[in-house]
Amino acid sequence: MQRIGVFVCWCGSNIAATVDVHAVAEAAKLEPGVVFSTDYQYMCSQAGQNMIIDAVKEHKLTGLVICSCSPRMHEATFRKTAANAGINPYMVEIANIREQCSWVHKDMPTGTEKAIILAKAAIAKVHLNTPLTPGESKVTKRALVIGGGIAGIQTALDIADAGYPVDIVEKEPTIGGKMAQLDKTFPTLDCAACILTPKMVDAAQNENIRIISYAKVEEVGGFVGNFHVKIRKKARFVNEDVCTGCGLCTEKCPQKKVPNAFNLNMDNHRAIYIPFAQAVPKVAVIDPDYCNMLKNGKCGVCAKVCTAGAIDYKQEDQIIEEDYGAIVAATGYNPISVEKFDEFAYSQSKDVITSLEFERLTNAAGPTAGKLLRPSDGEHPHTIVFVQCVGSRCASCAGKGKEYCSKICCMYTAKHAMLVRDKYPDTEVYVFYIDVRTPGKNFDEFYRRAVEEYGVHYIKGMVGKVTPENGKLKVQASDLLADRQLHIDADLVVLAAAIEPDKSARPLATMLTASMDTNDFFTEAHPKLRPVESPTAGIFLSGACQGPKDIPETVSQASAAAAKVIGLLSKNTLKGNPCVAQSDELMCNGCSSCANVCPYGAITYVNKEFRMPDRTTKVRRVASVNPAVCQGCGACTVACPSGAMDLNGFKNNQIMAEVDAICK
Amino acid sequence: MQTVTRETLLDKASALLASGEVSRVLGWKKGEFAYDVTPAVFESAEEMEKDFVYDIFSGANFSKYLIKETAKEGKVLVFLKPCDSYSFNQLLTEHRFDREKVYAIGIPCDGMMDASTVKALAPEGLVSAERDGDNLVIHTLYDGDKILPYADNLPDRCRHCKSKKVVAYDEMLGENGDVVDSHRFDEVAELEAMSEDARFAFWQNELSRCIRCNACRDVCPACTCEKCVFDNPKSGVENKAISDSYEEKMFHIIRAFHVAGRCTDCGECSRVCPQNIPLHLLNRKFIYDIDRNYGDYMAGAEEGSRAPLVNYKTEDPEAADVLERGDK
Amino acid sequence: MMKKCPVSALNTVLTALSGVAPLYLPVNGKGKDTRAKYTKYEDGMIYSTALNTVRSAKDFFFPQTENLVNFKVDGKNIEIIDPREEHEDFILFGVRACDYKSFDVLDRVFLSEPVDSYYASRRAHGIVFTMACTRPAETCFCTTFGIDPSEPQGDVSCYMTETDVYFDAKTEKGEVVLAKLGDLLADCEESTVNEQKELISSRMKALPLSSLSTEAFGGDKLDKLFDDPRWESLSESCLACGTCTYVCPTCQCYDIKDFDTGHGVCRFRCWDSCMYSEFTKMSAGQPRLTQMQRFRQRFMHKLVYYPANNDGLFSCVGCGRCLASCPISMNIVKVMKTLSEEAEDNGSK
Amino acid sequence: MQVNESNIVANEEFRPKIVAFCCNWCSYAGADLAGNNRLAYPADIKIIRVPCSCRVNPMFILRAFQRGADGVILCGCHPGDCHYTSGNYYTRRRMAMLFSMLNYLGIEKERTRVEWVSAAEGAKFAATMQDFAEKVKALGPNKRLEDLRCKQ
Amino acid sequence: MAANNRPEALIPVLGVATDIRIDTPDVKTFRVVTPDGKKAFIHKPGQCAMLSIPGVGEAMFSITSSPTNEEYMEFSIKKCGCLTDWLHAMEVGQQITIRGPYGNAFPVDTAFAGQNLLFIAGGIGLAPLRSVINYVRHYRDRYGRVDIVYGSRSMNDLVDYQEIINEWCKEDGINVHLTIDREQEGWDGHVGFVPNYVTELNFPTDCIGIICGPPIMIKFTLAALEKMGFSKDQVYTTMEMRMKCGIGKCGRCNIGNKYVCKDGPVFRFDQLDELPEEYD
Repeated sequence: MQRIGVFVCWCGSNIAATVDVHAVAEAAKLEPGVVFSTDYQYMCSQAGQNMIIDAVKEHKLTGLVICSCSPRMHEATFRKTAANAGINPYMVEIANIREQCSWVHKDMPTGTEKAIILAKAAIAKVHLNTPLTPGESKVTKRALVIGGGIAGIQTALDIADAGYPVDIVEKEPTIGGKMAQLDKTFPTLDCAACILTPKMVDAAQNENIRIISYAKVEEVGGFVGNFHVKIRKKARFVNEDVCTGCGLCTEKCPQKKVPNAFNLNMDNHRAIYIPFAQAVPKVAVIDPDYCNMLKNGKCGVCAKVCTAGAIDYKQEDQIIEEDYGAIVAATGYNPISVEKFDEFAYSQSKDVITSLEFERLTNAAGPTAGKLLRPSDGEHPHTIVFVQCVGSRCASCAGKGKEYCSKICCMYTAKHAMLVRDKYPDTEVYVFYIDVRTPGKNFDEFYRRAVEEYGVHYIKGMVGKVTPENGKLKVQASDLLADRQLHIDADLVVLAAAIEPDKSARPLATMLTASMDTNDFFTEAHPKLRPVESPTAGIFLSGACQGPKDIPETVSQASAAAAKVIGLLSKNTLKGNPCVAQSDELMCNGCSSCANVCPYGAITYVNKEFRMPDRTTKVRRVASVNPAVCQGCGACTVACPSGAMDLNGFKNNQIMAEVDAICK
Repeated sequence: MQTVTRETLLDKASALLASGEVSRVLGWKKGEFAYDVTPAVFESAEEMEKDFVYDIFSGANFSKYLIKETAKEGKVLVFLKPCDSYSFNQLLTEHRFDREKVYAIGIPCDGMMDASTVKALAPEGLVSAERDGDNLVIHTLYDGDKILPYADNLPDRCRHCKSKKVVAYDEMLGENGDVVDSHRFDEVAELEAMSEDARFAFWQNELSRCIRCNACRDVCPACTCEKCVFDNPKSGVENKAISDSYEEKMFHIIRAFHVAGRCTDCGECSRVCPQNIPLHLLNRKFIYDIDRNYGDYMAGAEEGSRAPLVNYKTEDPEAADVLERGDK
Repeated sequence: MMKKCPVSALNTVLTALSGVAPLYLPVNGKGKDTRAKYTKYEDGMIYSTALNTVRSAKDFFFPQTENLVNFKVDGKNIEIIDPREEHEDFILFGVRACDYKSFDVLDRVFLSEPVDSYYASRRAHGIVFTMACTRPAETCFCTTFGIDPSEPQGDVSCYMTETDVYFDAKTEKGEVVLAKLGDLLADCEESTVNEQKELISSRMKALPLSSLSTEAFGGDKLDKLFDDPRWESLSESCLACGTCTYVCPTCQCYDIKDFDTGHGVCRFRCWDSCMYSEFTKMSAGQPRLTQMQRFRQRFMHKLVYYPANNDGLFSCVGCGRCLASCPISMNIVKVMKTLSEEAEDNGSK
Repeated sequence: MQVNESNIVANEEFRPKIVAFCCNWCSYAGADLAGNNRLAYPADIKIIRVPCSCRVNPMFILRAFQRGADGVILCGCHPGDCHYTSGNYYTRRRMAMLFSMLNYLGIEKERTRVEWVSAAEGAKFAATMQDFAEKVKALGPNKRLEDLRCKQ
Repeated sequence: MAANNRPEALIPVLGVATDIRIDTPDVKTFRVVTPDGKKAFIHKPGQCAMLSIPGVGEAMFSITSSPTNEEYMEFSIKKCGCLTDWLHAMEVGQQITIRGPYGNAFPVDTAFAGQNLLFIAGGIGLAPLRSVINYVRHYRDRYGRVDIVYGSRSMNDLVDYQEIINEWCKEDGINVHLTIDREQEGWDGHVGFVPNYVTELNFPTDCIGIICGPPIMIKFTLAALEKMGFSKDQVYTTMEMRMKCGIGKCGRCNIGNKYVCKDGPVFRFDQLDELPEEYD
């Protein structure tokens, strides 16, 4: 039998205005096992906590019930208080009489009546609470960053700088990600490559960082502090350690018709190639779909020209297995496919391009060496129409677009428009927009400059249709402010395509058992308070995989994620959540139902010898839960028909006691 | 017609016993009357010769006995009718016994009688009953003989047989059959078509007769817990006798829920119920719901298959949609 | 004086009886299960001549669950609430000779000191009309235990022929009730049922179990029977369910449990079965570990222990219910027959 | 076995007892959000926090009815959003099966419900509770799955 | 009309714990009286009572106080399950329910009269014997020599240690022999298991043996006594067997034709031999 103390918080007037806190404390006194009950203005204040500690000592309390705000708010606080008072932190139950009572019920009698019932339920539960001690597990002091864009690079650098080894897994042959494809960055208009490539080199040279490029994560096992990951490093048919990146092979290869993905297929490279000049690692890679040698065994030119002897046609995929303490997802984004938007004629005309394609067209390393030329005829465009929100904020275009705002388009379009007007003042630039969103340091100033200094035509309204006609693009649009239809003969139409999470994110999330929202963005543990952590312990989020972001935001989140990782890796051991499943071996019959539903693979089976009452022994297959792996969802407890499986902290009898108390 | 006779089984068993291949035989033992056949373990050909029977009353499902029998030394011979073989597989799926210690002989079946069915046909002074071709012949003390078509008077579980196919065996005697459709969900559908009130009245009448003898649970090949929640004072739902109408519903709902997706629809629960409660209609409701909502699934059809309630698809229907369908 | 009424007037008599006190009688079930069950009489119900009801008549005196005492707990204080109320008179009609004999078996347990007041109150208020068994079943073996189904006891014994129903008051209680029926019943000679009695006796002799004997059993047979090796094979297929116990008119084991209603505690008793593995479990162990031991306990109790304490009276009345309902068809007849055989291998163990 | 026959005042308004099981990560947070936004719903709803909707055993639901609940609602994360990745998918199957069975036994289907409420859906939480409470209230007291002993 | 005028053994009366003494780490002794401060009923040495906390359970316990104590009853209870956990958590003033007395008693006024008595107890097994011992002490002149052998796992596990030391040991004509299973600091008494100690002490057979303790201890002690020449008909024990009704009806404690709660719990070993072997 517990000796229970009940503490009713007023929360100033938040609770006390609609709940008669004194009446709640008095009612609690009548419950069996309650030996002390009181109310106080702010239970969570230092004075309130001291009051609890004093009461524990004075009344030899063994269990505490705090009637206050949501346990999501202060459960941890009061558990610490309990520990300070010398009782097990898990002997505390919170009755949520604020969010779920005083704030949602208007009159005092109703609120008080409900608060009393909630208090009784918590009392009933705490009667059955047992002291719980978290298990401990070791932490592997190595981190894995999945994705080698600016987010992944920044996270890796920060972790490495703190002295922990970190691996970057990048699916492309080089790190750099989307930022490497950009020309200039807003709002400063500095060159993307100039600020990114030094970081790429830093990463390559940092002795704590290992870059595993051209690779993907295949399997993730384990749990926070103890992940075990299998990485498949695809064969690039070039020995990475030997290749000097001289690039000779990429000039001699006879197969020239390989679409250049880095330039969004707007030009070609050879079957052996280096994605771009500043690639890291600067190592050639053979595209097996195009290489004659690999396809039909005839050629071998690259091997002949390679003085380093780095070419290896027999190279196979390599499986790397490694243990990690923490994993950072930095899988980034992609523009959505705009082909489905028939009205913009993207598939019909080469001169309708996406903004990212526009970046490559204006980039000095791009297919046109930085000259803005129409993809169709290589002519200089004189009229350019930018269409904003293609697929963004698009509630009605289900299946094609996204409901959310892609956040970065307003700013990069302003940048594009400004750059065009700057370089080619003879060009007329129209921007069609729903709204122009420019919150951010120096963002609105930047936009105003585009309009005011560079004379970009910003027109509020949507483009209804783009029709290719006689080498021109007939743009039909509406000007909402002037309330008129516009017809523009454009040479180039640039679509600000919505961005979406990379396709690799969903399967990765499944492997990581990290949750995702319906748009496939990773869900953060808390949208405000834990924005860089996934709800799954040990999994962190960096960059646009969590939601649309520009570069400064990405970098700050990347560093934030790194800080979290460093915090985790700095611990030698981790205390687990003691509210985990537990199997009663005497009752378990080994049917495997529980293991079938466990999302973490926390349940294994052992053959155990039991001494029977008649002094014989019997070997039985029984379930055993790894408390470090179990996350405490409780799926197994319901799958188990005999009730052998129970969940600490939420035991069957505890929940039933709550039910009883509520229904009384 | 029973193509496999007592003699066929006897010869087979005697040979296996003699060769030492098996050390025991799970079989049916003759009783005082025609209908009170008891499951028994035979250890010699002589014992079998004396007491082994195989006739229209050899209906008991032996699969569950294998848990106990395989714990002993040596191999045990078991005869599996089609429906028994599903239970057999399901028990294997749940690691309940060691397959290596069983020699399973599949036998075809075209429906078995049971005591309560025959007694319902001849409530007063039943002497014996046997099969004669397509007929069931019942001899009585006071009312002479009754001759009835065999197939039409089978107990419900056999009239609505799910399968004539033995799905697990080491050796098949006679010809194996196929999975059959005998409208086993018709009764469930009929109930579903009734109004909520009518259904409530129906089940109230049925379940209120329950005496909580636990025969349904104890015979059920899916109920193999070390300790049933209803026997466990710590479970919070322990109850021994029905003190309130709530408890009879709770017991039967939870019993059916615990075997949902694992029940092979062998019908033993209804057969053994001394109060003739149609318990199979509860189990079948779950099977029917599972089939309609999550795709056809027959527990025990395949060893090692994953039961529907420990499985999911992301596109599963919502509870509300399932309910709509069940309440046409 | 024996009385009678035509079969066609039976319902009028039953209606009149139900006016004297609530009347319970066997009525065939509606729906799928048409077997007879004791049902509270309402006008128009038809008395079932079926030999045995599914559940025995013991339920009326020893119901499956029964509230013993209630408590209210308030802090350190407990209030004890006695829920007992004096029962009303009630009439049981159509009780067979075997079931009537079972009351004797139960009486010796519940009415011995200290008297079980719950049982006693019901017993005092129950008026039993027995019915002679014109068509005994193949599972009947009451004669084995000295019961004569042609001479059923009770407050009133009844006989039924194709044309008439006869009533013979055996006790004062019975006479009082019959008197209340007034001229619904006509007087007749006791000898008019003689033919019926003879018919019953001859039919009993022709039953398949008529030769079953209790010779091998009784209070003095403990040592011989307890260690018999054949218990092992008799019990091996027992499912450990409670069917036999619960349909048995003489089984009287019970459990006492507390039920917390949320605002008080009901202490109730409910039937229990010695076949259940939990029956004798205690914190320090389990005296009867195996199903064989529990199975043996049930039959030893009926055939040895009970007679030892009750002047040789067996705790079985041969009603045959367990023969009909055991899921695996193991029953007291098979046990008695097997153990009565002089087994050749008996000495080997 | 009734303990106490209390006098039920005939014209007193029926106030249903409703148990809401809410998963810690989504629905309980959704309920908190409803509170933060001061979105009122009937006080008849009492919430029990569980780590995941898949922790809810059918026995808890029957227990609630036994002990006097007139309705039971179970709230969890939207399918696909389970904190434990798959818990609510199991919940969905289990509860679909259980509620279908209850209805098969004639228990009014409006007494049970599964609803997916995310941490962001405070308004949905309040609206759902409002609606559920009204439906249950319209049904009147739970008679079909009650335990008379537990009625005061 | 209420039937409350009929007596009913199954309906308990109220008891109040007026004193709770901690004997050993897992044994407490509870002093129980009715709310008006009287003894709940009269009992004989060796009889039991059903104690209960409504909603938790009901169980049979030996009455450890002597019938000669006319103020209250005492129960020494070892913590070993749900109800006993509750009893141990109880505070003074808590009400419980009590019914009884149940079972037969030690034949203190018949078979024991005028005899030398040898009490042998192990652990909590002293509880039922304490009632007899104190009865015998009260009527000291009706009995001959009294020997008490009492052993436990350790010094701390000796129940009623204060009473043994302060009263029993000081009384003339009562020889107390204490032993503990293993050596322990602060213990200068005998060390060893009870059956061995009994053998060492080598009692003459001119007395009646009364044994109570764990089943294994009873078994070996009886063997030791038999070796010393005791016959089974001069040795008694008291049995533990799960009892429910206490009045020989519910069938739970039935062994052979005996009901432990009614025909026992006190048995002579020759009587036990007549019962089927279903106890330890």
